[in-house]
Amino acid sequence: MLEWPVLSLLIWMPILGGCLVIVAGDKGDGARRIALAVSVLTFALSLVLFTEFDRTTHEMQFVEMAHWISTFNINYHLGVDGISVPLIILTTFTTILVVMAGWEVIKYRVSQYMASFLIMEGLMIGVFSALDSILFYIYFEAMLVPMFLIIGIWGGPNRVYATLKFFLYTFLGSVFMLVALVYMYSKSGSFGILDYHGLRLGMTEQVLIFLAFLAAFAIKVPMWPVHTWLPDAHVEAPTGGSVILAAILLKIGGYGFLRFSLPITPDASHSLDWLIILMSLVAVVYIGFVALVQQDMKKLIAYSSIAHMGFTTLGIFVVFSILDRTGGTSGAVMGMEGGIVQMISHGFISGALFLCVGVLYDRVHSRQIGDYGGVVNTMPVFASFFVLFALANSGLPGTSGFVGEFMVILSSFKANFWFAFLAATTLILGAAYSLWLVKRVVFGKVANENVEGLQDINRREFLVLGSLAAVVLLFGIWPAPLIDLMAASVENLVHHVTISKL
Amino acid sequence: MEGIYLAIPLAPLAGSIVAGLFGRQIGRAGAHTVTILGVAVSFVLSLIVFNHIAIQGAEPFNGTVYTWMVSEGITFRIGFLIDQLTAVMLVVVTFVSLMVHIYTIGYMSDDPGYQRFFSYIALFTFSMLMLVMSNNFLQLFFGWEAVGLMSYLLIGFWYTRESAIYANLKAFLVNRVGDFGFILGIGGVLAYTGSLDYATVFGQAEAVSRETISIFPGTQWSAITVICLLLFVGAMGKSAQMPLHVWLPDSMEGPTPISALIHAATMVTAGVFMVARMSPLFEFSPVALGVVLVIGALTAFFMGLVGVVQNDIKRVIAYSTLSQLGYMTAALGASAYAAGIFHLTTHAFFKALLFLAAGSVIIAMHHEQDMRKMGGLRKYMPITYWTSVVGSLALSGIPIFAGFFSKDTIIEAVHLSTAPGATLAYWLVLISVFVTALYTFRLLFLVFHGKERMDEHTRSHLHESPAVVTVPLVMLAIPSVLAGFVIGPVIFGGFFGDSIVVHPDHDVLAQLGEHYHGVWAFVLHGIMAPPFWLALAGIATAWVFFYWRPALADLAKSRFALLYRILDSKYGFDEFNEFFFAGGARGVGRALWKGGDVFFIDGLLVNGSARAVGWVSGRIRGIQTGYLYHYAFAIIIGLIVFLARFLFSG
Amino acid sequence: MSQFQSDILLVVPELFMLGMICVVLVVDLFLEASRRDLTYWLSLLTLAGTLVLTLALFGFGQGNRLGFGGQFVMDDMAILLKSSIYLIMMAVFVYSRPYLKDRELFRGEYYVLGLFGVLGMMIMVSAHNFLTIYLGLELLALSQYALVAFSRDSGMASEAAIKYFVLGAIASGMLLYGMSILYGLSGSLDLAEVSNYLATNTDKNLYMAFGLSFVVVGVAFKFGAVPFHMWVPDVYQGAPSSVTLYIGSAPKIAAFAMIMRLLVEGMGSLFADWHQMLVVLAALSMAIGNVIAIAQTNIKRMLAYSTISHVGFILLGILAGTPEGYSAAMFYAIVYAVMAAGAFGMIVVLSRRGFEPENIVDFKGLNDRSPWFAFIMLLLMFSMAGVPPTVGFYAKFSVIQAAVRVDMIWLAIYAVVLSVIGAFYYLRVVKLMYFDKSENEVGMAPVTDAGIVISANGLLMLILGLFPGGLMALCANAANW
Amino acid sequence: MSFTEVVFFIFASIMVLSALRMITVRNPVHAALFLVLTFFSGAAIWLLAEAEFLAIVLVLVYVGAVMVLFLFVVMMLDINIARMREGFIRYLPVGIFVAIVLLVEMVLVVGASIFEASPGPVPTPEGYDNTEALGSVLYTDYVYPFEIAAVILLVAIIAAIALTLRKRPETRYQNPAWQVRVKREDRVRLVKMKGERS
Amino acid sequence: MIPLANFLVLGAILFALSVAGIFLNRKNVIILLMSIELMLLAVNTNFVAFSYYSSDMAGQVFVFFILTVAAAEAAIGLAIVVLLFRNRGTINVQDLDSMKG
Repeated sequence: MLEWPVLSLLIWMPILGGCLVIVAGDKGDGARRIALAVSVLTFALSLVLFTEFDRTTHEMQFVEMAHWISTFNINYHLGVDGISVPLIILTTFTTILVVMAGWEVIKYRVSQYMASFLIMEGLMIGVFSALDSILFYIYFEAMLVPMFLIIGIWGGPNRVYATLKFFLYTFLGSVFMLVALVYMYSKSGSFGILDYHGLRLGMTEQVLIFLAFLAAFAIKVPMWPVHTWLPDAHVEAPTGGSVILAAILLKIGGYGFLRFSLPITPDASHSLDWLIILMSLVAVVYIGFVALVQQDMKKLIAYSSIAHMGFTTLGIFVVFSILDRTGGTSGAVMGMEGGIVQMISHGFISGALFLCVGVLYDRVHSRQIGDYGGVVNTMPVFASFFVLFALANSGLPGTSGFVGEFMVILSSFKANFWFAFLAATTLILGAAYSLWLVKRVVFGKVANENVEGLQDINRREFLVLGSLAAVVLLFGIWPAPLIDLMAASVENLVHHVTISKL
Repeated sequence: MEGIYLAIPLAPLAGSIVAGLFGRQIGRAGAHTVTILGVAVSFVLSLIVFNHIAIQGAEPFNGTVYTWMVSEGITFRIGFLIDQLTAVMLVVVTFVSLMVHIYTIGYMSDDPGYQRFFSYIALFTFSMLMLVMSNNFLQLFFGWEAVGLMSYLLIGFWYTRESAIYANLKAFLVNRVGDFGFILGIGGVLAYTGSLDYATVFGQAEAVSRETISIFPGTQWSAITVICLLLFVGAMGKSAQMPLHVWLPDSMEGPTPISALIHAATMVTAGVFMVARMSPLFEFSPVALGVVLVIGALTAFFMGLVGVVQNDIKRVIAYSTLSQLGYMTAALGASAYAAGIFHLTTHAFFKALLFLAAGSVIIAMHHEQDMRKMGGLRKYMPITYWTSVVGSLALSGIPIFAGFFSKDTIIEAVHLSTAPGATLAYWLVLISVFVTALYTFRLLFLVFHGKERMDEHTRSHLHESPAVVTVPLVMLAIPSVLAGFVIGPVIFGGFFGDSIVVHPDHDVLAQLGEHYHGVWAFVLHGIMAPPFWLALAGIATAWVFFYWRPALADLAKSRFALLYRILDSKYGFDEFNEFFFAGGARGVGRALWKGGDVFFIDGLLVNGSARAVGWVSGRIRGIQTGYLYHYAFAIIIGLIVFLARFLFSG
Repeated sequence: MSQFQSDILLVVPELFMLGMICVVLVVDLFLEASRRDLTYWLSLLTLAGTLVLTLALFGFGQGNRLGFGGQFVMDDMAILLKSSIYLIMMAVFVYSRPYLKDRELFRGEYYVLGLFGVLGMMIMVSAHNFLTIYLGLELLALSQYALVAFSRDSGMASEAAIKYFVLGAIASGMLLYGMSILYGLSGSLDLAEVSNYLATNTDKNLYMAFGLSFVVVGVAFKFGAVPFHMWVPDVYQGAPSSVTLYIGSAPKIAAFAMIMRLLVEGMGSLFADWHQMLVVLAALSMAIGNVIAIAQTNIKRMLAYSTISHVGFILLGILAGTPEGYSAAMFYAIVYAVMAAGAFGMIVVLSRRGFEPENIVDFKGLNDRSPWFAFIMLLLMFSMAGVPPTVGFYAKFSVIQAAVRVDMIWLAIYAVVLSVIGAFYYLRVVKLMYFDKSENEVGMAPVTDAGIVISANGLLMLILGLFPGGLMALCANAANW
Repeated sequence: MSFTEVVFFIFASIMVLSALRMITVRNPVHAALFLVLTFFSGAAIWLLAEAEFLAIVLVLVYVGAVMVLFLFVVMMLDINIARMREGFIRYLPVGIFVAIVLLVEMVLVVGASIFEASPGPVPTPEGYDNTEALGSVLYTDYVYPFEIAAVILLVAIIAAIALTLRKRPETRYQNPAWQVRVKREDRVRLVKMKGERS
Repeated sequence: MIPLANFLVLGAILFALSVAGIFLNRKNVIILLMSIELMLLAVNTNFVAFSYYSSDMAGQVFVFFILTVAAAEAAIGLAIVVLLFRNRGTINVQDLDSMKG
């Protein structure tokens, strides 16, 4: 264990780096270079978490604690466990890609763009490492600000509607959570998340708190039916924004369920798990169908994100059905791990797909599927990546997309045949919309002179997509490191939720 | 031996990676050299393994390569199970693959995607090997999907052809429907046994057979039946059983070597292999076996019929493949796993042969595939012709040819089977013999005999294919003739050992084996049995209709117009799927999107509430009239309300 | 030291202020227009001096010191609120100078009346007697009436002034009527004695509550709570922006002090009664303020409605009726005053001769023209919306916390939902600044000193957002009932 | 009914009626005069309550100063009286209704017996002087408010001047700043001229 | 002697009248100002009465200050009226609606 405050560094280095980038200004490459340097440094530092992490315990590690607002007993309390470490590394990794992806494309106010992403990065790491609920909430909300600007400033034609919708939707959900946190503070006198885990609550209280958390996290995930902000936000956001949104922001919802809903309100989660599972399964099936008919590539990927995140929530909440059905928790850990793996993997894959769309968009300035066709003829290398990521998106074994889905389906079979049945429809639907997209965009004859004039990806783009491809394949072929990282924490969580708080 | 086992799949993989990533650097010759080398190494090693396991009778190998992941104490491994079944498959796969590799040099010589193609087929070989060598369900599924992926990529190899990229999408999706069932089956396996390793799972099969599962409230179904049926759905997808067969004919859009390798010899048999591999499970579920049997028999018959009316040379063979897969499946359903695998093997040889021969014809015809524009090719392409004859005879089940032994065993086994639906199945597979012979020889007569119907330009360029094409034909023709003679040890000699488990109650092959007195006796018995005569009848019919009196064919076509239409439209599966599933899915998607998302959630709830707030805002700002007395009035009313509160509460 | 001397000692800041006002008044009389900056500097000096005196003479944590027979009180709350008022008023003066100069309003009277207003606020904050409360209130109010009408050639300003005046006078009348009833029953004007009376004569509480109702109307008016808010939008819009800046910021702190003194210190025993009234006021204020603000196009008017909604939040803290709630409300009031000073200040400092960003659309493309000030405005807007990590969040957080603590969860939920609705119009400002392109490319940047101060003001939103503990602790200590 | 009560009711009636007229008459001058009458009656009632000084002050300050100021402004501004009452009748019912509701609510409370329970007026001792009593507390106990009141008056002066003082070109006014800073050179011009030769 | 309630009821009536006056008067701002003066008179009457009945000087002192403030208020109010008239040419309350909504 290291002596210096790794987590604080991880949070504040990019934020301060972002300020530095602003100072560097828009002239020349200064802003870009600093941003890249900062993001690479942060990523390197985050690897420390991976290497130094003690996989045998579920206790929080790299803990930092300082008094912050004594009036309310709010502390600057940081720490990570096996659930948050992968998400933090995902964050730092993705940020590098986003910085690189925006290198040439962003011409308007580059410094602000880069700074927004770096600040986002710091805040997101903060979300994943906060152990004080108010600290968490602050990071959680503060993220909205840079994202709001990213979509609004560098977004597409309908960006204002999209970004306002994004902001207000999320804001609306999160305020309920705030009330719940405050309520628990009034019960426990603490804002510590770990203190809440042990806080005894009555059933009505739990249900209300659970619903409050649900409002916050379901919107973030997003779960059906509060998902409609996502397609709009994705479509309008610049490529980097979409990537961050899909790769990390959505994960915060899942993370919230794991960190808050389940351990704080286990009994309410137990009695209301049908709701989550219903919403998840509807997301998988309903959204799968909706994704099928999208004409806009980003919208299609956005809808597929919703469907995939349905797996995450299903995996996380299937534990109680297993408990009810079999009387034990065997299989629950797998579901939850599957949910987390799905989050990580979806981060890579959807990020990669958005980057792919970005590559096309930068050249043709259209996201409509109908404006493409036969891209493989002019961009063979790009086409290979695109096909790979589309296949990963449809959960092909050997890619990371498979692992989470596989684990969740296996686990949900234990809970209920129909859960597994409906979840498994994604095999068909996911393949249908992913590959139909590929068929229409990548394959076929060269559709028009725009496609005719396409240049294949340059070295920078190759590096970005290539590194993602490597990761996607690596975790598909060998997910063990990822799962080992989280196993102890997830097992503890499953154990925790089976103990009633009543 | 472990090193050899590992080398078998990795050799083609290495070839594939080199050819795929560095294709431009190593050039065409480099690409085919490296991949063929890889597959050849693999083939040689497979022979060694076959010798080691099957002939010398070494203990099956069951070992781990690496741990994929550990979750909740359940270890998911990548590992190999090398037993007799695997050994057979290894040889079949690597042999056919090697032949196809060699053949491809000639077939694809003008194609710009040469290196890519070699990379793909080598990668396919790797995937298929991983599938057959797997010792657990996870890796099985990996291979399963990987071969599906390669099939997808190869069908769509000519990606600018609209029909090709339609076909590959269709193939992948239909396969996914199968995988849907398959993964659920795997889920069931894990749920009931707590493991995905074959050894553990099969060990608990009996225990699982006593469990029940409640899928619909109030019903209790045998868990193992459910699992087996789900797994079989996967097999139906991959092995193209009705109604999931629709992708296979379309997959002929891919280059012909692919049709031979993937869509005849290897990948499509994965389902058969898988069911055989799962025999310890299926044996506990008579219901599942019955379903398998009937589905197989139905496929064998109905798909064969369609083959009779096809005019595209590759499609005829494709429907033939469907029909033969039906046979194999029926064998599985009859618990004659060994017979199924046996037919799988012989079929791999002669069907690959037929496809490659067809490919040879197609090359000669300048990529014309319509048989109505062929005829009389015999004299231009003798090697192709004669190898085709061998293939056709084998396919029709004429004694001493490989197909005869395997098919006859299946028919007999089905005859003996006591599984539900066995009688129906028997009649279906029996009549299918006639159908098989009919379409096979129809093809032969139309292509190689009769009038030369091609245009002058084509005719002038007709010539026999080069050696890289003909050598594989000959190489494949040899086992097509001879492979049947191993029937004794393979079917009745306990060749498969413990790799296939058959419940004594329905061990039809053992019953057959009681009457087995050597190969020639079997042949003799075959000549006197109905299948042989049916086959002859089929050949004769083909001769009459398509050689002797071609006009009769047209007459029959008009006389049985309805039947012809049904067959010509392949029972309408495609139209139905296109309309109901594809169109239905799009319709549902559009309805949910426009109605659910855009109208209801976004329009009504989200924007609706925003609009409502805006509307309310616009309305109540009217309170602020700007008039001082109204402002004062508000104050007064406020005061009055406050006061009234006290009066009423006091 | 005699009683009188010690009494005098307590009001030294007030006396200093008054003396300095006279100095400013007289000096200004003899200044030429071109050298009027001296008045400005003297005014700042006055405020700074008062601040120093206040802090130097009175330290936190020394308890309540009453003077003049209980008419004056110096306690932690007084010190804290007064200091905030001085600081905010200094910022107000700094922001206003260029604006006033451009509009030929740069006259000594602005500063003199402004300082009189500050004196009024000081008196209100320290008042401990109905009489002193009333007089402080009137001193502030009269200064404000005059300031609103200060732009003598503006019809809007005089209309706003007359509305403000008439309604203010009515509210004062009601306040007085209430006080008369309270006085009649309790026989005293002193808050401590009234409180005492209430505690011992609970049978009279109903009648006291009758007087209380009038008092609540009076204070609610000063605060601008619905339905006594009608003056707010019109006055904010009509008054010259520099005056809006004045009215919209520090006086809220004084109004808060007044409400605390009257309701909590004086009539704490009637909690059940004013609690109910404040619930109604708070609920209506949050709803009406937030909802109508959405429809506004004039930014001053929009901010006026936003003020109303913020008042609802402050009331939410007060009506919790716990020290926590009071300290939360105090924190909110101070933070709000700072935010409002920044927001209105931004309108003022970005004005030029002949141009005033009066409509929201005038902020279009500010990020292109002046990214730094767009950022400052962004901080202010997000702070008003209550988005972390700006301090506005902690303000909302603490009042909600207080409400939840007393089991008013539904009101808390109601409040947060309305704050989401409210976030919309703040975001719209950000949207215009950042997402839209401006029609004219003229740069928008304030002069140096105002620019520096407003930057500090905006950054304070962030700094207090990162380290809110100190101010919160001060408020918690000050709210010691 | 004692004499004082009779007097009270007489003045109270005058007061209420004149107040009523004040809010209903058409002419603002008349309204102002009715208000004056109200104030007078009020002063009389205050006398009954032994607030002699305040009664006098009311008359002096209000009638003598404030109302004169009102009248001055009313007359200064040229107001079209004919239009002044338009719409009055239309709002009358609402106005009456509101006023009556308010009145009922207030009277129900203030008319309650609880207010009678107060000790009641104590007879004043010999030589008691209301003015003196008021004066003595004003400059001692209430010196702080008293000073504030002074400041308020100062504010009123400044405000009134600041708002209404206009520099008309034709008006002659003094500029104190200029007056103070005037130098000898500004006023005195030394002219050198040849001496008269005598 | 006169019951205290009489004074208070008188005050209440005056108060209600002033309120009615404010509401009914829609033409002349000056009459609004007069109504306010009437309201203050009502308040003052209350204070005087209370002061008298409780023999407490504070009430009268309060009245004294109210009178002072009212005078100051009247001065400022009338100044504003004058200003208004100068700027708008009217003191008609119904015309003062340039800001609304």
